[in-house]
Amino acid sequence: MLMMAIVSLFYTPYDPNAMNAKDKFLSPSWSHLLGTDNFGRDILSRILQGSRTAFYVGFLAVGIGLSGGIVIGAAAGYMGGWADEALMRIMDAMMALPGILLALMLIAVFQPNLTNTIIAIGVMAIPGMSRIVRSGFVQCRELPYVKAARSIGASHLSIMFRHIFPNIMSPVIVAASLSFSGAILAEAGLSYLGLGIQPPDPSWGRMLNEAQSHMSRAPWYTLAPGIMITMTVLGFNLLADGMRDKRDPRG
Amino acid sequence: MPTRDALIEVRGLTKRYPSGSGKWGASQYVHAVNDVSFRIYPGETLGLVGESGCGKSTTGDMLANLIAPSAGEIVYDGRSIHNHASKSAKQLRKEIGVVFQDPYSSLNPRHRIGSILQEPLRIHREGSAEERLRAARDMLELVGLDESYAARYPNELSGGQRQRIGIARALMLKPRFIVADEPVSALDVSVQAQIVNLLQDMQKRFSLTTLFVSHDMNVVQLISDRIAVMYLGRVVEIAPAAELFRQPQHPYTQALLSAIPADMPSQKRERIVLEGEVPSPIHPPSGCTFHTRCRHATSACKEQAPVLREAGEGRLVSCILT
Amino acid sequence: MHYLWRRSVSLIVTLLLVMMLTFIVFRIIPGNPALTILGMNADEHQIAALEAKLGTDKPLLEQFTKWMKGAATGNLGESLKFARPVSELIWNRLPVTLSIAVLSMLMTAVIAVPLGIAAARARGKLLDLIISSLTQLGMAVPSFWMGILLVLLFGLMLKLFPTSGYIPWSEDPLGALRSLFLPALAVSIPQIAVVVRYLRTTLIEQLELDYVRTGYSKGLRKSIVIYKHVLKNALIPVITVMGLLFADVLGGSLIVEQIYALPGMGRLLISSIGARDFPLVQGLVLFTALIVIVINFTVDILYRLLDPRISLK
Amino acid sequence: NGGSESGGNSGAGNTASQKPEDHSTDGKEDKGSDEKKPSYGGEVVMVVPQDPDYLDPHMSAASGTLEMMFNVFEGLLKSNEKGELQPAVASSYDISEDGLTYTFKLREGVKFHNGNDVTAEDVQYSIERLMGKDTGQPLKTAFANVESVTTINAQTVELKLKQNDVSFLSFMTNAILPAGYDKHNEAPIGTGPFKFVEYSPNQRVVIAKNEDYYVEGVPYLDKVEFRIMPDGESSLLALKAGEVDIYPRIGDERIAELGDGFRYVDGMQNMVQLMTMNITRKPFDDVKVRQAINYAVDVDSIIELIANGKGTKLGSNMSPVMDKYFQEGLENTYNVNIEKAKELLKEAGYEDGITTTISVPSNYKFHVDTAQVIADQLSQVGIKAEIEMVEWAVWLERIYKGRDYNMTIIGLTGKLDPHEVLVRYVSDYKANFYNYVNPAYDKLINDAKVELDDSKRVELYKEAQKILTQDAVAVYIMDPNFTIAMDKALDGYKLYPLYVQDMSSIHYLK
Amino acid sequence: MYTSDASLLEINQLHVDIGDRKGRKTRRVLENVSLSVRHGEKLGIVGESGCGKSMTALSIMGLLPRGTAISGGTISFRGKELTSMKEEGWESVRGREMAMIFQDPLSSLNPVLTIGEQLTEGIRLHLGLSRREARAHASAMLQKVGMARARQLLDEYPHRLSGGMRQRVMIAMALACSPKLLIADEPTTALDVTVQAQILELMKRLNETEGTAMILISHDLGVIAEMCDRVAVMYAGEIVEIGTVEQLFASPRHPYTVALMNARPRPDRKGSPLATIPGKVPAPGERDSGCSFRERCASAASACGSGESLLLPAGKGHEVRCLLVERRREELQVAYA
Ligand SMILES: Nc1ncnc2c1ncn2[C@@H]1O[C@H](COP(=O)(O)OP(=O)(O)OP(=O)(O)O)[C@@H](O)[C@H]1O
Ligand SMILES: Nc1ncnc2c1ncn2[C@@H]1O[C@H](COP(=O)(O)OP(=O)(O)OP(=O)(O)O)[C@@H](O)[C@H]1O
Ligand SMILES: [Mg+2]
Ligand SMILES: [Mg+2]
Repeated sequence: MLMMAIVSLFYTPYDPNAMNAKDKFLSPSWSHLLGTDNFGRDILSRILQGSRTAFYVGFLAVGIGLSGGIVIGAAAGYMGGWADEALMRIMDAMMALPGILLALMLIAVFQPNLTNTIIAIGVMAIPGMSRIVRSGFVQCRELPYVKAARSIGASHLSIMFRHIFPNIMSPVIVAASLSFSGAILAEAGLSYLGLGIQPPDPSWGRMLNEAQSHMSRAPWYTLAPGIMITMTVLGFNLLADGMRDKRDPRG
Repeated sequence: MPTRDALIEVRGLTKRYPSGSGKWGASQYVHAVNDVSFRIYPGETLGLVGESGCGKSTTGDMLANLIAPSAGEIVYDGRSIHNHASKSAKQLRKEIGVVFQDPYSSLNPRHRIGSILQEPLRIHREGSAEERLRAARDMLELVGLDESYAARYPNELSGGQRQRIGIARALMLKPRFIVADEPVSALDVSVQAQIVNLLQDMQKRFSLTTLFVSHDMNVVQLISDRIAVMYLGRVVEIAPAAELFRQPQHPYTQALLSAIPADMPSQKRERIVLEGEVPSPIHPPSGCTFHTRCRHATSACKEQAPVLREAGEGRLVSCILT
Repeated sequence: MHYLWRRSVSLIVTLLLVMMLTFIVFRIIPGNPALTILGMNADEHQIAALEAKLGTDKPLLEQFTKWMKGAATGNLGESLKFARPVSELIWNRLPVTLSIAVLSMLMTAVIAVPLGIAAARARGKLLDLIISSLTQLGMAVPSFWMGILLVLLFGLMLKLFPTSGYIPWSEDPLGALRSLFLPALAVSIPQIAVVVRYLRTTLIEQLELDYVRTGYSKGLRKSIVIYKHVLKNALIPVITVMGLLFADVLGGSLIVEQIYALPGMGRLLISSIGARDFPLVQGLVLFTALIVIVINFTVDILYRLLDPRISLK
Repeated sequence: NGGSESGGNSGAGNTASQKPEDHSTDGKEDKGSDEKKPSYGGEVVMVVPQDPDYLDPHMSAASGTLEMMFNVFEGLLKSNEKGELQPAVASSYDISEDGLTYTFKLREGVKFHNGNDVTAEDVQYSIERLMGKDTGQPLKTAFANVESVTTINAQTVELKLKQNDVSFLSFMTNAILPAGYDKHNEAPIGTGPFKFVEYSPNQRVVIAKNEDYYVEGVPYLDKVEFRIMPDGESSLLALKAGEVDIYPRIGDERIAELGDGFRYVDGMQNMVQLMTMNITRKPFDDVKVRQAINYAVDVDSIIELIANGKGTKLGSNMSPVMDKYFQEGLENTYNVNIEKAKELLKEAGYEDGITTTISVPSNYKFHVDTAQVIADQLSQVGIKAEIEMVEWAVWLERIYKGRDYNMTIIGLTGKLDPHEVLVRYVSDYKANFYNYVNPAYDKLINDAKVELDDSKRVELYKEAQKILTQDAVAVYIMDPNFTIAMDKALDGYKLYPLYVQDMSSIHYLK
Repeated sequence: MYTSDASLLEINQLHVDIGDRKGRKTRRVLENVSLSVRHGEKLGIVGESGCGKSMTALSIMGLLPRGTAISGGTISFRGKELTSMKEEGWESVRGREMAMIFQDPLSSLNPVLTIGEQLTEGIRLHLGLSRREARAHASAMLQKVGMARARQLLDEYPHRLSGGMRQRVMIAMALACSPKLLIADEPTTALDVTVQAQILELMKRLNETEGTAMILISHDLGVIAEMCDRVAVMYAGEIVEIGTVEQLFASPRHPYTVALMNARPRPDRKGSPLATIPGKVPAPGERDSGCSFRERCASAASACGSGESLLLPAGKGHEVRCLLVERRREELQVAYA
């Protein structure tokens, strides 16, 4: 998957956005391995390009969700008390708010495009991530090695990020790779609803959306992005599982 | 002993933990430590024993300045440790080292041994990077491990080796006072012996003053100069180790000592088996907290709370009957 | 403070926050309700008249406080677009969304629990591998694609179920069930996957615990140990997860409603956002948030009731 | 007049109207129905993409509402499928010489759905309601021009206008409502071939046969359900599964999905799909740039790609459906010419290229797709156009009303009256969102409005169209075809050059 | 004491392996373990952590953890061969004829079932009593293990009980059907000394009154000294020495036993360092041929590195697995010959 994204940086068989009225709905063949779409664009090229979009969205959105979640979760978990209560209530509220509304807001405020889609998805990932980080901090806060760090005079920041954080990395990394697939799905969903990536930039969700109108005429069109999304998500879920198994501190 | 100045003097130390709420929403407290007073003199080891949950660790933590007391005062080297400015609070951290019970969870599993040992020096900005490295290596050698261990992670070490690291870390800043909270309880007999030896060795080498918390009477007897016995948040008896074993005065101490398993099959001793359960620290019994389980309890014990009082040479006991 | 007390207070705080967030959203996003309702053909008079009628010519903050005051007394106001009481609109939609949620939850419970047990018991064997792979797949397939595939398969190729539309329960219970079956299935597939995996993990975790060994050491049969001892322990966290999933469906059944053209709350939310129908959006958000929070709350209480180790205090 | 409402991405934008003469049905389907005869009774479910805005016809402005309620309400006059005004509640009318006085004679025996006869009083009430007599604010702007309404006798009503308005008659299609009734929005009562039964938001509008309808023989159907389905794909599947019977504006690509099992009707809508450029903004203030863009855009290719060839190429803001007023030949003014486009850009000083955005309402897939093709075509002349999709509400507020955009693609619905179509480019017209200012053009339109001589008026309008083309005010793209798919058992569909569905003629074949 | 000569449990040459099922790369956890327990006897097993004490106990109960399996030897209990027994066969043995209590009394009880439910299910299964009879029996058992308020306790959940109470519940549960053998795997390690004393007293009394034979596993030599009739010392999966308590404590022969004894903190050693055993127990699979203790043995000789040391008699009922002891005995024999 990653390879496809990298390949697409250097090479796509055709210009993914080049249209050609004559080549509309060509079924898969040697010249167009996955066929062409309703604009006569090469689907393989668009899938490849779409993998890049997916990774962009995945990495950056997870990055945003992760950094926001870590800061908020760490603050809430480490400080406890009313700061914890207040932060977590805000996170609860964000979680209770329909995601679509949040996405709409962010996208409406700053125009819908790749960056803002990423921001929207990233922001939506913050509450979940901050909960995981928080519970990690709450668990670790009372552990003897944290006490030990305090006993030698370590500062709060150092305890939070030098001592506790590396130890809650594994659930966080697992959550991150899960939210990576979550982000890809969210982008596909948003694009599917017409709120995400703007055309003509290919995104799998958008392709699926477009393909849906041509299901019986060009079945290959709906299959390719659907399978791609499924495979990518599957890949990251498996990766998460693998990491969970591997990074288990006691295993 | 009494002629010397105490390094640490604890007065009326009390710790309450909030514990949920009662029927009508009133806050409840666990009375973990209740009005505890004692002294530790320079160079001496005070053993602190008692059943699980009686407040030993809480006392130790307060002495190590890891938690703040709810009431009372700890005077270290003539100064109360709780109203220190942050700068001297940091100095205090240098002077008081802590060894923890569980060698598995008290070392950060993500840090290498070398870094664990250097960290105290780094925090207190002591020496250059090289000097810190050397100090860590020297310390490793001192606790009986070779320097190759510096590059390892805690999970690559056995329990005994980890506890050596725990001790080494506590000693890195050359403290004067050590709080050791059950440092050998989690270890096998054979390893326990190694660590006990090491601790005693270190005590001598650094002329340490120690608070040694344990529930293993044999170990405490071996390592302590004096022993304080706690029951339900209170100190019920303090005496020089040999004296205490020879002639325990508080009924609880007597029961505790009699419960120690025999050394040899032949020397089975007469056992005082305590009846009932340890009362809840949320609602400790009135009067003498031990009266509910005491063989000698009288009605006076229910009402009158005993105070720790002199009972012989260097001995204190808190029982109205003795 | 008593646990229930504390939870209730934080529940209200959360709701207030939700309302404020929604309000802020509306402050920020462009769009005018009257214009949107009337469209390009409207002339100014119509728009002005409508604005005056709707009260949308007033500052949004004023509209918000007015709405909040109403909401505090249980009056959610009137929809700008549909000119009907918000509560009535929500009330009409609730059955659809609720039915999907309940049905999918039932399907999940009926399918996932046996599968989870089977996978845990066959840990490491072929059956486990098959179930685990299927659940992985179930979690990875995007729900909208799954919805479409189900329609293609059951609705068009096998003609077993209607592909869209909703028949009210009161009219034709069987028809209602049929019309909701596919959407509920589409919703439940990823849920089943999640629950199976979760149940499998907790079961395996529980099977390693000492009390299981105690059970065997009493001479209990394997099935008794699993169904009486282990399952009860494993189900407690699983119920929590199912509760959260339930809340998820109620709060976000949008995509299935879209695909199956069901008149549920998700679609109402989308169309009310599109129309900038502030009272309706507020009402819907309040309502869904309330449901989500109340369910979480209930799940929490349930958890505490089921698990004797935790008390309500 | 113009675009349409939020909601579905139903095929071709939204608006429909139909060239009266030739396109009304496409012949091949009729062969199948040779043997069969129209029958009475039955129910029909039709897909509509969105909710009605208001059931009250005087409040309503959305074309999507008119589409359904056309069957429930009638005005004094009513359009037929050729776009001609026919007497409806009125049986005849008379216009004074000066064009200021209109006298309507009411038809005998027209009944409201509640059973009451329609009287002159009801007509007066309805017109005065539209004038906004009690509020002082007219419900529809055209009625601000009405001086007075008077009841001459029980069957005659007289309207006096403040100024001459040649297009006023077309507003007489506004609904006649029963006087003194106050639930127009909840349980509306009209005089049309169907009566209103129920409306469930987001679900359906149901209408049923008006047994007392004054036209003999219609309607055929007992009941019609308009099912609200915003998602085109679900609509298609529902049609396939037989859950709905008629899917109007299905969009060509979906016809390919459906295959032969259905009856299709298609024809031109009275719609102008165009890409406007914000003329007050650089670089579009330069007519050369606008022309260059016109040269760069290959409309034929767009029609091929987006409408599958089923669309009529346009050159100005008028659909050939309006054949009386339509200026022929303009569509070839800017045939593709990349060289010329580049040259013009160079002359305008933009040889290094232009970076700009095309904003499109996200709910109209048709426009979004068009934008994609245009963006691709523009890239050939060095114009880098990014596509920005905006929510419909945002489009209306920011682009349509706020005129804050660079380029945008939209479909403008035609009306029966050419004034209503062309007045959009008059400089002080409120919805002149192109920011087009041309005094010569303004004069033409204003003159035409009061020109009583019909042939002169036609000339003025044709002249106006030419100006729009020359000034390259927008890229006029096409009038996309309007296609209806329905169950083979149904027949009798009539296409209108308006955004309406006339259910009265639809019937089952037996 | 209640001891009779008839053997209740006879373990012979038991081998337990860890490893994947296919038999590749197995690691030996128990090697050649042979033990016997007579009716009413109290056998102690001591040894450092990881030396296989629990594994031995679990093999007897047929409850070896996943991934471990008996790979050789026999366990015969009242004449029945346990190693080849089917799952159904076990149901009438476990809980009925032999029972086990574990180190951690909290995790060994099911947290979501009441004490009563957990106590009665075994009783009803094995004794065929009705629900009410079972409850009565259960509360009688609780009284027997010294718990007041037995009836109320039946409706309590385990978490509400203190550690000592839980362990007593465990004992009540184990003894509810009057088993012939009770295996106690470190029953007091998690408890305070005073509570430990209570539990040990209780077990001693039950042994005396009921005649239940016991295997008591502990790493605390003191506990063993107080409780047991005979003691087996385990090291690295093997029994290195076995004999009566008196023999073992008075004249330990194996260097490991000796070292273990000396490492105990004893007041009389105050002031001088404790004797220690360097190194650590080799993990399963790390052992090579020869004596597994030789790396840590103060008196190891070159001969210890090769050849298998056998468990050989060193007195009546006293056996030791040590080449040196053996050699010394041979020398003696030669000398006497
Ligand atoms: N953070 C805390 N919050 C609430 N209660 C606490 C906390 N820490 C300890 N306690 C309670 O305070 C009492 C004393 O605990 P402490 O840990 O000091 O006992 P201890 O003597 O060290 O016991 P052990 O031998 O088990 O370590 C106990 O009842 C314990 O439950
Ligand atoms: N489930 C298991 N899978 C694999 N190896 C195991 C398992 N349980 C124990 N072992 C290994 O078997 C060996 C013997 O373990 P056992 O539990 O019998 O030791 P023990 O003498 O009871 O020690 P302790 O005093 O710590 O309880 C150890 O080396 C241990 O690592
Ligand atoms: Mg402690
Ligand atoms: Mg063990």
